[in-house]
Amino acid sequence: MTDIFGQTLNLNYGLLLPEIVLLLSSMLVIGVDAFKRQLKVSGNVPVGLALSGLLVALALSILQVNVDEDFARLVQIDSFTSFFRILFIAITLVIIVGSHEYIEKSVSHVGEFYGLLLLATVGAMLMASARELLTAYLAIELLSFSLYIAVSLARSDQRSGEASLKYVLLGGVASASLLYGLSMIYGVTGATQYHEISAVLSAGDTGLTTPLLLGLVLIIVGLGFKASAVPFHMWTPDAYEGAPIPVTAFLSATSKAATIALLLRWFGGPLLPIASDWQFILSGLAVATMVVGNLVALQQVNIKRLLAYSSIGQMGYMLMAIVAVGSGYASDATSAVLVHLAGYIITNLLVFISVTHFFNQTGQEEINSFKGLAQSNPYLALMITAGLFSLAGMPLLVGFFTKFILFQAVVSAGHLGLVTIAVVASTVSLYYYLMVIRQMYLYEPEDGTEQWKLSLTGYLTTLTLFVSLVVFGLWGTPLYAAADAAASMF
Amino acid sequence: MTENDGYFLIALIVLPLLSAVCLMIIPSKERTLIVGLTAISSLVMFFVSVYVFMAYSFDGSTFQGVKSYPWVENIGLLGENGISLKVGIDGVTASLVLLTGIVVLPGTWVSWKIQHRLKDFFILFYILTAGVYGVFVLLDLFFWFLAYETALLPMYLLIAVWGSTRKEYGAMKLMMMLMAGSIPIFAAIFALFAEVGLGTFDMEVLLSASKDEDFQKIFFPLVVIGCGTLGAMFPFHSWSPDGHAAAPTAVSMVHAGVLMKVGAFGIVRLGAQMMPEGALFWGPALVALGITAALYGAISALRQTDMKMLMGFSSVSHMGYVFVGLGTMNVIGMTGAVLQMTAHGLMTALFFLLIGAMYDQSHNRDLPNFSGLAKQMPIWSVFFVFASLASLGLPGLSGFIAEVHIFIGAFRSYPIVGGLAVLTAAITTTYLMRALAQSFFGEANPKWDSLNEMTWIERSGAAVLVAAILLLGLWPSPWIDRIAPSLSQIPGLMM
Amino acid sequence: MIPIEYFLTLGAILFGLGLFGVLSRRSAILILMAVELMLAGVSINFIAFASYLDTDAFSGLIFALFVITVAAAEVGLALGIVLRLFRERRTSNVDEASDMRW
Amino acid sequence: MPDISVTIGMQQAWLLPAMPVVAFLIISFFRKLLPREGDFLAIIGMLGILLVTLFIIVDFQGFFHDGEFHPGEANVYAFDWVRISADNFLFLIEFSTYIDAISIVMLIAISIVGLMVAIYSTGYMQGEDRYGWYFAVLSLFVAAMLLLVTSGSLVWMYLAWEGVGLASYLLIGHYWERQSAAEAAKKAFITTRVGDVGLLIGIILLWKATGSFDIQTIIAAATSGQIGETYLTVAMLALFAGAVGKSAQFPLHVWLPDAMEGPTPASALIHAATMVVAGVYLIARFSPVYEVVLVARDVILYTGLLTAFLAASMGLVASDIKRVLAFSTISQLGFMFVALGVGAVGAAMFHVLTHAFFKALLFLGSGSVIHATGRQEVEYLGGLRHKQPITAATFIIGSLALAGIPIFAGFWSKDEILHAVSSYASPFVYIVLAGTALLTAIYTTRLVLLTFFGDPRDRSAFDHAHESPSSMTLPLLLLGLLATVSGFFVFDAVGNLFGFSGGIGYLVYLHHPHSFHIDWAFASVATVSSLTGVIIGWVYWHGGAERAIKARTWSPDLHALLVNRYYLDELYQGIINRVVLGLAGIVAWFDKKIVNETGVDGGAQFIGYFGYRLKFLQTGKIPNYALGIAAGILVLSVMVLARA
Amino acid sequence: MLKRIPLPAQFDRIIIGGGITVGAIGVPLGIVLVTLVAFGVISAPEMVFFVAAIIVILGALGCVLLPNIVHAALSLTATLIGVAALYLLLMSEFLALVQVLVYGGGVVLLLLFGLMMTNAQDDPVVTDGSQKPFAFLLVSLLIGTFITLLLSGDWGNPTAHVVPFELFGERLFREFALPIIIVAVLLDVAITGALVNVHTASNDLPEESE
Repeated sequence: MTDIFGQTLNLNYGLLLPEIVLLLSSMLVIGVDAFKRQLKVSGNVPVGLALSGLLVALALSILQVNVDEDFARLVQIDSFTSFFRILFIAITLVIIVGSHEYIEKSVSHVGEFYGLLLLATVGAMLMASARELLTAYLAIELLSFSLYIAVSLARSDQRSGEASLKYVLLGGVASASLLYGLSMIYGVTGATQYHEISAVLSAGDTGLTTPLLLGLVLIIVGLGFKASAVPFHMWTPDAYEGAPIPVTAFLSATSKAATIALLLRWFGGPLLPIASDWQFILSGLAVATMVVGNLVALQQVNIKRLLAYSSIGQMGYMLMAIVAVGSGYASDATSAVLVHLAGYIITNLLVFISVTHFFNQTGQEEINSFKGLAQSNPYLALMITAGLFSLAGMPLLVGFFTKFILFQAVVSAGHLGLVTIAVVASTVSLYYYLMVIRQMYLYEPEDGTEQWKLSLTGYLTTLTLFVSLVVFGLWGTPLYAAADAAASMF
Repeated sequence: MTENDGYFLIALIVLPLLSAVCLMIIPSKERTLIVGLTAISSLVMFFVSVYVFMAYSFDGSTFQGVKSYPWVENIGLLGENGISLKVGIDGVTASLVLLTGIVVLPGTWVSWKIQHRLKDFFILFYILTAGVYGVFVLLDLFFWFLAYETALLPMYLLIAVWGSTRKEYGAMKLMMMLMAGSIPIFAAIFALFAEVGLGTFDMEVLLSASKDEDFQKIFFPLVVIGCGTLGAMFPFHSWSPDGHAAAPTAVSMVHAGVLMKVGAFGIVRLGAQMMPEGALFWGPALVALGITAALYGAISALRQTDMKMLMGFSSVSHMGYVFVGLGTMNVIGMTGAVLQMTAHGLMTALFFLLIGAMYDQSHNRDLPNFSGLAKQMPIWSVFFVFASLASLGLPGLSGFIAEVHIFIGAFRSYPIVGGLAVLTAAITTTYLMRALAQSFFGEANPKWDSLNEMTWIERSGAAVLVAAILLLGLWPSPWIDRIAPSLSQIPGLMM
Repeated sequence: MIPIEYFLTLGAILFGLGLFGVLSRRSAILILMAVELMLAGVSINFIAFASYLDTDAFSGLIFALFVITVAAAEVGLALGIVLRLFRERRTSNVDEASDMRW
Repeated sequence: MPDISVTIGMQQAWLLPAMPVVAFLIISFFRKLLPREGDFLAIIGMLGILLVTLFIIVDFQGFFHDGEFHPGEANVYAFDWVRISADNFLFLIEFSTYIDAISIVMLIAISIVGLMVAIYSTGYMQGEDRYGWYFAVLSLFVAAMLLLVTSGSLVWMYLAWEGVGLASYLLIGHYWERQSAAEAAKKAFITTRVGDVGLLIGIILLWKATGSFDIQTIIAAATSGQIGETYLTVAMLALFAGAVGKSAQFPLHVWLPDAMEGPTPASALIHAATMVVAGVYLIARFSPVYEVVLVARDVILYTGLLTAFLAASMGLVASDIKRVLAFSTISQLGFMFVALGVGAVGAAMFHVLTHAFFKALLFLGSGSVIHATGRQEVEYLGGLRHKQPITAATFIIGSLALAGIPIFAGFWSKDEILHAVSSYASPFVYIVLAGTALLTAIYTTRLVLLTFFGDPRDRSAFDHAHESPSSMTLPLLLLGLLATVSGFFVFDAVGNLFGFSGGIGYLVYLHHPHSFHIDWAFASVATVSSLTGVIIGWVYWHGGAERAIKARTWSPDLHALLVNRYYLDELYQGIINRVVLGLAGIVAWFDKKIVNETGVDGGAQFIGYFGYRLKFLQTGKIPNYALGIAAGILVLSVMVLARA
Repeated sequence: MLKRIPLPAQFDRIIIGGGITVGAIGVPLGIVLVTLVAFGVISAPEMVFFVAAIIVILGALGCVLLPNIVHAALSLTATLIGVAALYLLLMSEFLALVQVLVYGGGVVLLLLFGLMMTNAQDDPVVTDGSQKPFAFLLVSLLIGTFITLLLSGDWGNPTAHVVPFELFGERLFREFALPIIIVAVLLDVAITGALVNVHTASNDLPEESE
């Protein structure tokens, strides 16, 4: 390997350029922000830096789409990684562009906030690309740590600190569980490289089945916590409610997607040989998650909590698909999960950014404060409606297509029962989405509510997301093709 | 029908969607523009529907006007032609397309008097229309189901925003029940795909592919339950009276007139055509459910006082005939079922148009509150009597020709059911005649002197439906010549 | 030589006791300490495996090293949050940080 | 004439219904634009029908040879209405016309009475609201009726069958502003439709057995013994159920008296002359089949007998002039069914023809009375012969025909029925029928006496009364003539005079043509009983009618029973209210409470409640959350332990 | 003499409590262990293990049970030191050192610092229903299950081996370069986190007019 100076280095750092760019720009953002006054720069410089860092990283990631190489046997840059890299960078980009007004207004420590988002993105990207347990673990912690703090950054909101505390303490327990599980895997297989683990496990009986099972349980607990699987989901609604809305969006998008990426890497890779041992656990969790998430959502009055429970339910569907990964449909199920994930993220971001703008205008986040939005801001009402319908899997929107593909994959893998539960849960979910839509369309706005408009960036992001919602809903081929390419390594 | 006529089928989906998009761009203030656009688009849809119906002629091939565009293929689960935008019709759908065209036309006309957010109404209304057309013409299971759900998607808002009486309750109930109904359909579609295992949702392929008999026996009832919910089959009919009572006029028309038929059509397409052996196995159960629904709806209707509730239960009863016809699994009964879909669609659309025309003025639909309405609204009453006669199966009107096929079909295999079905027609007479005698005739109640006659637009709309009812009733062979040969392609179907 | 089971048992016990601490304590700082106990149990596992099983690589040891580091960082981070909570509510009792529920 | 007869004959029978349909369409859509609201169109239509009927009769005559009619295939006009064909399978509903002698009798009755009624109505309905609409519906009725009697396909016959029911419904409810009219229309429609359930079932059963709707095919199949006897009996009884409803036989006769709410000319046409004999026509058409199923024939016989007697007894006490005539109609229809029941199809059809004339005459006469006085309760009439001589004279002619006094038409036909009964069934039937004839004479006499004789009881109505305009009296006179002479048609000599070789009698005797003969023994018995009836009537009701009032006190219970029509209406109403609506109430309750509130809403609430309970797991406290995690770990590890 | 030294009262208790604990539990146990070694029932390393394990478990129990937070913190220190001893038994000196340094030095100090900042004295008493009994039951079952699962595995009879520092270092930096970077970033994040949370108050003040 030669670097730009023509010198040979031990490792090909070029492979990690997107991550490095993001790291550097996060440092830069934090630094510039800290010395804003001294440097006499305007308030827009940090966000500009963050955005340019993201754009550069995005460009670099796109350049590396066709790469299939490893970095020091620790991370693998392949199509799967590229898919998630682009996804994560795009999420962060959209969140920052879509909600920078909110961030300027309602987040303390703006510079740190941007920096943390970038670092969390790096963590998520590494989670998706790791091919070794320690790296994966540290990537998880990088993402989690950034989010612990980001959650606590809502300005003048006591709930923020509480949310952060709940997240960090329970997160500690969960990561201890995960580590315990990893230690078992390591103990049984003697390896931390995925492919070595895979080789040992597929070689047959090690005589250590029970410790391995214990390890599996604890890994599932640890990742289940990150993925908000019931009963490890309890932090989710509180953290979602207390966090600044962009962070909530980030939690529901990047954090979940990274966890799914990791789950796919692990359960579709090293742990695949022992699929029969974890499938039933994951099925149970998936069912509990779908059922509890959607049922409790029925009773929510706060939009963020509602979306939290909704995202718990959504994670249930994806866990279900991971069960299918174990049934000999690794590639098909993976591409289905990925396409659903992408669709879900587009949808969820649309909803969250719309809610962010609503909050900017009104300062409200109760569901009944959406009363009459269809008259005070019909555009936003349409955006939220489209988003919620897409979450419910209604047609013409991307949610329908991705859910269809996802469920079909699971059925094809022979889990019709799971899918039936999922479809029932998804039908229940329609009810609470409709409760929000009802507020917007059926009732008159409160007296004195005037018509208002979004900011330019608000229009830009929501419209972009909306258009992709509809386009991918009707013509999901590009999305599915990308997902399929990413899943080709399974 | 030539292959190029497939473009007309695509137009049937695209036209309403395009209208919806155009409406989105038009500012809400421009009422004239909105009315003009909808007038043109509904007329065009009507004529295209008529053309499609006329152009279809049975030539031995199952589907005609087939156009296929690959959409998603060779990705993941999906193999060759995994998901394709494929259109095509058979005789059954040809007649249902025509029905849709006929019902949407007056549905559009009567909606012009909506004052509250007219534009939004039409956007949703045309999305609904696109969904309904889609279900009939699409030949890819993915898009079929997409269209199916698209037809349900706008229902909640259409009813809850523009409806009346217990609109929120009715809307939510309708939406949730229908979505719950799509659960088993969903499951059946997935299972079908997995069972055939060719990695394609192409319905033509799925139709001809061999399916395990046990598979068919398991999944046919799921299809029946799912589609039956939309078709208001007892005991999943509960949304129908409440939903219809709450819905605005045009939505009731399209919903009772066409959307319920989508449910019954689902049983034909996904059930009988896809899983003939399952259908043969479960036919008796379907007949039993159907006749129960027919009797149950009719008897319940005897005690209803709200006109729309009456029509809701009446629809349950009439759709019961459809299920009886489908369950007979012989060509006459099934032809009768499809005819009954059309007949009931026209007749019930007329009913809802009329009820809407009056309710808009009186804000009252309770039969005992009225008396001698024929005095204040003579033309309206004539139409109403006509609709009632069509509903009770008077020969010469659409209901009879359909019912007689169903009765004959039922008698061939299940004489008792046939007898009960004929008896149901008598009960139908009873409740309709009771309503007429009580509220339309007799001394006029001066309280309603302020009621005006129907507007000319409403009269024209009603006239369109009346003409169609008469045409089908007096000259049914254009329908039968299309429906029966297509149905007789179902393997194992009794002649 | 000491059988590896001894260490594993001790690790499990430590993990369990830590979990017990998390469940039974109400002070945020005590909960943090309990989490440290759990991590200590994990570290014992890792090092035991590394020493006993792994003759070639030392991933377990390195894992343990990073676990210790991360644990330390986590304590720092969490303490900051606890302090903020204390400043906002004059308490470090986690039960009182339950504004958000249901 | 020959030129036209080539072009218009039995093949063109479809013209018969087509002409009035055109009239109906033109009048109903353009009546506001037409002079006199288009009534002339209806009359033109009727005239056209009469003309075509004549052509058809002439054409039909050409097929008489070997002592029998052989119209055969030459007669049938058909096209496919519904056709479903597949290999080895053909489902065909044809539109076809088929004319035989029975049809021709019906055609004569319909065309003549229809024309008379139409002309009469121009006077009777003068100045009413919905004048044009009345004529439109009248045309519709005639069209349907003609289709009914000419159709060769059962489905089209059923279509027409319901069509006449519809027209009847519309005409009964013509004065819908009166609640009673609306109720009567409803009752008529529902009651006849109950019978039609049977008819339709019968049609389908016959189709199932023969695979055809063509009446001739079915008859051929049934008489050749292709169909099992029990099956055929059930099917034919089901057909008869339709006839019971339409022809107002017991127990479905209740609608006909109420149907008098309609305009009187309409009653004359529909509820006396034509529609109500559709049942007779139906059974007559299928008479070869009924020859095979004797059980069904007995049912017809006794139904007819019971109806004839019950209706006559009710006619004795009815106070409304039209209702008396309605009961008389029911009774006379009973006579016809008795004739059919004994297999005397010719007698039945003969009675159909004569009855059509004299009963139409009576109705139109009563219409004239009502038109003049505005009253129709006989208690308030009287002495009208002074004011309305023509009406009175023609009414008396009609009554004499009804009572069965010799020379008048009714005598011949009724005598024929009595004769057939005497030779066929047990004496009981004959005695009851003769007794009924006696009753007929009694109530007919009563009606005439109370209306036209004695002193006027309602002075103002009497003063008001006047003879009707010529548009009304002319039909009366014509029908009076027919009521007098139509009985003679059956004599060969008369037939030959009109150019029918073999006499008109052959027309009504379809399958066993024989010349009409009269058995003077039976005839004298009938004459005596009729005259006795007239005398009894005279004794009781002439003058002040004190005896009649005394008779009332003689047995008040019997009187009440008769006045209340054996309480059958109350019974039916009770059944509808208690049983049917009660059942409906139970079903509606079941739907509301069980299906809807418990099943659907309850299910939704249950799910919601589940969510409500579950949400309280979210206590907001970190240790609780951690407990969740710990419990999760424990459960999962125990699970794997159990599995391992 | 003792009274004159101005120590906080807690220290008395710690020293006295520690003494009693060591005396009451440690001495008899020590005697038992030494006896067992002397009779050859257990080997010397095993004896060391047991001693360390007892310290670890007792410390852990103290950490989770002692009502006084400072006592608990000190128990934690004892546990961590005991764990370090175990590392030595496992022949990984480097990690033992790290353990002592990072935990004994850094973490516990940090925790004590935190305790002081929050003026914490005793663990708050739960008033609305303690879940301790549940927790106890649950955790006992959990530990039981864990140990069952662990011990049902066939671990063979491996031996521990020494890890040379050089090799360790080389591997660490050669094969695990990326984790080191990540951990560096992680620490950075942690610092940032601590900073922002501590600074929240000042930042929340209204912005100065510019």
